[in-house]
Amino acid sequence: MKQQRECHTLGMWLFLVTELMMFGGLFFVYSLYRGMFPVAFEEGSKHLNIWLGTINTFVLLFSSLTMAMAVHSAGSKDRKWLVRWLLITFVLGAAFLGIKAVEWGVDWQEGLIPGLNWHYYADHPEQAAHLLEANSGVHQVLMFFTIYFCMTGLHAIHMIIGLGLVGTFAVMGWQGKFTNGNEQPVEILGLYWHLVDIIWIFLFPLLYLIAGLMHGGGGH
Amino acid sequence: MASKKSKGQGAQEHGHSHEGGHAHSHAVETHGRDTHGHGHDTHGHDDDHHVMPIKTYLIVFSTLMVLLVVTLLAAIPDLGPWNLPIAMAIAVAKALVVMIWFMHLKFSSPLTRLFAGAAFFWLAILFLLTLSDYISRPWFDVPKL
Amino acid sequence: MSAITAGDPLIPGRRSATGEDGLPRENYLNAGYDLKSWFFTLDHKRIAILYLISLTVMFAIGGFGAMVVRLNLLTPNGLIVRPQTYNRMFSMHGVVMVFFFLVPSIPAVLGNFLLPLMLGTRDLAFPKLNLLSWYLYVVGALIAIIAMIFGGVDTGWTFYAPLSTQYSYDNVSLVIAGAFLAGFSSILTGLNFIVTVHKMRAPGLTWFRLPLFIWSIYATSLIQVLATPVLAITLLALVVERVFHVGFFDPKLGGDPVLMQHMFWFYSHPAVYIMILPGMAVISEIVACFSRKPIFGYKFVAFASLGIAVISFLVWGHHMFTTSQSPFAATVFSFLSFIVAIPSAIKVFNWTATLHKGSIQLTTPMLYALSFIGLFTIGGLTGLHLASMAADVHLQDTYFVVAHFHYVMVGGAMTAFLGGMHFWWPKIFGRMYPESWGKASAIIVFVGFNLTFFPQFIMGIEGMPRRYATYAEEFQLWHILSTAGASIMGLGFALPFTYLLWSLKKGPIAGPNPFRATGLEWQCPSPPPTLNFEKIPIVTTGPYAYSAEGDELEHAEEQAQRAQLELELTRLQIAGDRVAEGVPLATPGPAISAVPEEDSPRGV
Amino acid sequence: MQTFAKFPFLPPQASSGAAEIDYLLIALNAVAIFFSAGIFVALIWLAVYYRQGNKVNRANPVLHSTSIEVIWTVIPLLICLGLFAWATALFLNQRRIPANAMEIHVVGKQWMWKLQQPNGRWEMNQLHVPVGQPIRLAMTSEDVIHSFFVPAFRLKTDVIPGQFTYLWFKPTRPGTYHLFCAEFCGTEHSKMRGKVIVMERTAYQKWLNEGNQAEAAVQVGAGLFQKHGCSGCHNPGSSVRAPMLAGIFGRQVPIQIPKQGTPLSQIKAETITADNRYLYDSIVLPEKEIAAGYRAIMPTYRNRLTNEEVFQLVAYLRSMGRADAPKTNLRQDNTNTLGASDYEARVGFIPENIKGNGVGGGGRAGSNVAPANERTGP
Ligand code: HEA
Ligand code: HEA
Ligand code: HEC
Ligand code: CUA
Ligand SMILES: [Cu+2]
Repeated sequence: MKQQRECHTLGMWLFLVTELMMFGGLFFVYSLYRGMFPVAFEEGSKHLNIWLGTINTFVLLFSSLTMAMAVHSAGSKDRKWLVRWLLITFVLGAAFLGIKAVEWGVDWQEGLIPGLNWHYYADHPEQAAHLLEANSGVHQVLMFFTIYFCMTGLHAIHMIIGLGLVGTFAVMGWQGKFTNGNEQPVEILGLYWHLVDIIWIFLFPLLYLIAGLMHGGGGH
Repeated sequence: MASKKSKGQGAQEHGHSHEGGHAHSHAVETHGRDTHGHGHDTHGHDDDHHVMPIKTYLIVFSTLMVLLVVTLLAAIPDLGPWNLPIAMAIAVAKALVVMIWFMHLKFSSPLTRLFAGAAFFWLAILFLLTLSDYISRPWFDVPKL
Repeated sequence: MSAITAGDPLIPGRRSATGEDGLPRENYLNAGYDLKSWFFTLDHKRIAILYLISLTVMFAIGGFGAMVVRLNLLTPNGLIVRPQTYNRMFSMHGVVMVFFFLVPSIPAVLGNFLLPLMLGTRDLAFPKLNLLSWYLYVVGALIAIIAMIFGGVDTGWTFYAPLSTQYSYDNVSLVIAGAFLAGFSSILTGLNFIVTVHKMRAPGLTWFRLPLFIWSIYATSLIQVLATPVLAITLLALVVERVFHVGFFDPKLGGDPVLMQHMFWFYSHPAVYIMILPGMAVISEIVACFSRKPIFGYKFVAFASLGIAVISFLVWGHHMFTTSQSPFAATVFSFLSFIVAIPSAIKVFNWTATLHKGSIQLTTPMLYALSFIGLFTIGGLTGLHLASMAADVHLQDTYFVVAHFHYVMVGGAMTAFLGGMHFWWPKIFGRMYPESWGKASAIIVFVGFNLTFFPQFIMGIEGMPRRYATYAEEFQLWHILSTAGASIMGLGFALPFTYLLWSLKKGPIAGPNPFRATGLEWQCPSPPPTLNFEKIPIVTTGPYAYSAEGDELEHAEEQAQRAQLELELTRLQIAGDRVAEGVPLATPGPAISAVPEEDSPRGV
Repeated sequence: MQTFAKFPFLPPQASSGAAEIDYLLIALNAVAIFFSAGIFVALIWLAVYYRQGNKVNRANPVLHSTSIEVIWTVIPLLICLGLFAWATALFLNQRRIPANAMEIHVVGKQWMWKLQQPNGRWEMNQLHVPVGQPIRLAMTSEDVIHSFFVPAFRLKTDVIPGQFTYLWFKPTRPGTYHLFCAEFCGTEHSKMRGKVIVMERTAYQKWLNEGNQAEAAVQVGAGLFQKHGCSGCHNPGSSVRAPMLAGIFGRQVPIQIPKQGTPLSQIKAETITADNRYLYDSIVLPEKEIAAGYRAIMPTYRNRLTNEEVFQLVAYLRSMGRADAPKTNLRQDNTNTLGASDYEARVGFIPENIKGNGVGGGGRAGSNVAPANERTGP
């Protein structure tokens, strides 16, 4: 029913609005403290792996394309391709999370995880000395990493939910539930997926590229 | 209400005769969907959602890829205070591309766009008013100890 | 809405046959009795009832906290509890009353029940989401209750860091989790309402034919959707900081605790309008009905709601005048706080003007409505004291603030909730509440309320800080008065609780429209059938087709008729005949007409 | 500045700003009473006069009127603007701190106020001030947010950890007034009360110097610094490696918190503000926080000094280097950079980029750490 379709689309957009406001709060915290502690943020950013970040950006953008294609296939009642595109999206999403997990694993080993495992600067006093030199306390790098993990963590939670949905939709799509004229759920899932993508689009330069491509890079 | 964007599948007008001055009363509400109310068979072109050819998607994706490369390139030179605005401008461009084409904002009702815009507007409120505090704190600095 | 006939007039109440109990044979209440039919219902009306019950429980818990607080303050050194317990009590009181009672109250109960009825539709846009939001609410409430039983929380409802994140030993994280869930419940309700108002209006129901109730609820929903996510993220950040001992607000990391206040009030100031706007929604309907007049300046009132909703986002810094917020930002926020008073003033004046040349019936809902207007005015105007920076420096965090917000929240929103519950009680349950008890309780609440909270203005100005378990002796007199008032008010609240329950079984049958009101919701039987309307109505006129003059004539006629009847009755009695039952009054014609649903264009 | 205009329920006026605030409060009350009374009277009168059944003229009711709406929009708006302008002017005016204000330090701590007079005399939950003397309070908190509230001065400012807030007033009337903590700060928030005692100048001077205070605390402290051997380690020429203490107060200092069983060299450093509490603890509990890079060789003075003496020492430490130590932005001050030896002392080796800088940065190790936070403003 048309009215219902419109309701669902509008409802989903409203939901996305709430998501944006929620992430927006974090983005604000980020902006504020980056403005206050530029040196520390640059320093923190140097510990992120730009190349993994770039690959992940690519993966996620690509998954947006495949998701859009899935929506397209649902619209043209192409069951096979719908399922294929959804599966590809799923794989890409999983790849993103996998890469993210690798990054976090490295952070863990290096002791860059605030609250749980934070000893990088204790292990590397020369780094700490550099920070002191630059008038930036180690604790302000800690702040950067706290923000980093909150943002990427919340984003990852959204990815995980999205993955679950994409998987479910692939199965349901296989059963033909979206190619009988009822393609709207796929569209709505698409909206969600794209939003998660958009958030990453902002996270990437904000977190990884603070120190620039040349200074940051392969780990630290 | 049938004004702006309605794709004009004339059939939709039935019933609207009751609504007299309606069109003038609220601009917010002029979303022009086509209004085939009857069920499933019309979905191929319902809601304008699937008129986009695959080629468009590919073009959109290529644009995103180009922008990604630009993002990286822009991060190479040290542009001082300009690195951040440039990076953000590119990110906004990417986000807009995704929203307009992948998320079909281009074909959505003005109402949907309004809400999408509202989110950014309200975020701007959060940012601007809170920053107005932090930015202006030094203006009033009392001598430190 | 006056009847313009197009097709068969739908005469509700007569359609569905009446059962032995006098209520419609088929209504949403008797649609099923097993638990499943309640706990898995998708009917907006049943969900409203679920909310009503859970909210009442929460109100009683919050009220218990208030009672402990008031009793303890009878003596300067604390009468009954230790300071720590006192702190937990007022924190529990604030958290429960705000997050679990007043924010959901009117939208979740009356809004849920009435929105589809007023829009002439069968349900909300997302019935399942609606049920989900109730479950979120209940789970949140349970978590909060458990947390409060096992240890409580001692941060105040504002959860300021770093007290809440590093120094409190209580169950802060759990309570925050509860508030977080309640927040999501609130978001879902708002989202649902917005979509419903946009897409599900009956044919012909244009924006300016909407009752002001809808306008106000719509404005509320906008705030819920736009502000609550920021609360969610703030609460998450607090929990992260508390659990992992690193976070955004920790001064040891260079963080700024004041940032937490910014983020908290970005939600919580708009939230105070989440609480008052639905109250205003209710008042508009009641005042119109019992003055038998359309609301004066409909459009101004409607846009005032939206104006309040938008401006409410721009004033949060007025809670932070005494922090390290910069004087520049404080000036901006102060200015905007004065501006946000204007739409409220417009509303107050328009309601008052509506009474002019009305035909006023001082029924229970009307008494509540009038006390709302008066008390909200006092509360709002004392808000101006607080919006003035220089004065707020003295008044901030004193009992003046406590009095201010109870005047707007209890004298305003809570009173409106009670008024609304009485007004729509016959619609919801099909039976009348006892009118004289109702009036008595309205008056008791009014008197008790003023006695409780007016002394608090005075102590506040004298400098009595809030959240004090013990205090300097000179304030004792005011505290005693306040506690005395609170017990009267407690009685005033317990009364409706009792007689409304009583009326569920014993109240006289109300009929579809006991108050001869004109809203669409009065066109269906009381209680309404599960699907609300047999035929989706077509709306052709505005919401308040009242006429005080005509009503007076009718009223005079009725009086005459009644006199005539009485005369006849006496005559009959004299004749020794059996006396018949009183003759029911004629119900006025319906305002709607029906067309087959298939043809009805929807979603404007 | 006494005035006769006093709202009955206002607390005593005891500061130069109080009267002005009272005028504002009275005006606000007048507006509130005027409109509330107006609305109440209107409601009651209308409800009675137009009650159902009362035979009065109800013909041609006005249902909307833009001109009326404009009137009752504009009048409140003007009132609001007027009140706003007044209150804001007053507020901003009162934020301007006179140059001759005498500074008193306030530390809020769960659940007590610690206040220190300019001469170093400490008080708990009591503040003595001379009448007529502008006073500037520099306030910070050791734990949670508190709020310094003196109703008789009509003043209140939050006391926030990690930053300083300021409050100034000029007491105008001798007497004893309430001091409240107005921001909820935990269990004993309501016990975090004190007194502000406004005294005549002579009485204040007498009070200030009474008891052991014959000599100002700073002088005494300086003597103690010599007498108890502090200077032996902490003076520049000393052979013991101990931090230089000039200008330490209020700075960010890197410290290590010893953990049992862990060598000091493996404990990460963190930075805290060298506030009164820190200085106090450094003397009484030196093993609690170790200045990063140093050995924990400083003896404790717990039982060797009285509390009073420790405060006097702290007063002296606070006064040390006041004149020569840079007070403002340390970051632009290159002379204050760490010297190579300081680095070596701190972290065990000399970093590449400063090799050859010579020995010793002259300044106290760590003195270049940014004050408070590295706030550059967004
Ligand atoms: C329902 C809730 C509600 C509502 C509607 C309001 C309404 C207003 N509030 Fe209130 N407020 C709270 C709930 C509410 N508040 C709570 C809970 C707190 C404390 C939170 C805490 O710290 O725990 C608080 C605290 C609070 C403060 C901070 C105090 C402090 O901590 O220092 C301020 C400061 O500006 C303020 C201002 C206002 C203003 C200007 C309005 C305005 O919107 C009022 C507008 C209404 C009118 C003005 C009356 C009608 C007008 C007329 C009859 C016409 C005449 C008008 C004029 C002449 C202008 N409020
Ligand atoms: C909706 C909001 C709401 C409501 C309705 C109330 C209602 C009341 N409040 Fe509350 N109050 C707040 C919101 C509210 N309050 C908030 C937000 C705070 C700030 C908290 C903080 O500082 O963090 C506060 C703080 C607060 C304080 C200040 C505490 C302090 O600072 O130290 C006081 C003191 O008097 C007080 C008193 C009261 C009283 C006497 C009532 C009375 O109106 C209550 C009357 C109700 C009852 C007595 C229960 C009714 C009984 C029944 C319905 C019977 C049925 C039940 C059974 C049979 C089980 N409140
Ligand atoms: C045996 C030598 C010695 C003596 C005597 C001594 N100190 Fe220290 N002091 C140290 C050393 C070494 C440190 C650094 C390690 C530490 O923090 O414990 C230190 C640290 C301090 C600090 C902290 C400085 C910082 O940078 O954080 C203060 C303050 C201080 N001393 C004051 C005093 C005072 C006051 C006295 C006299 C009452 C005194 N000291 C006596 C050796 C000494
Ligand atoms: Cu300190 Cu309250
Ligand atoms: Cu507010």
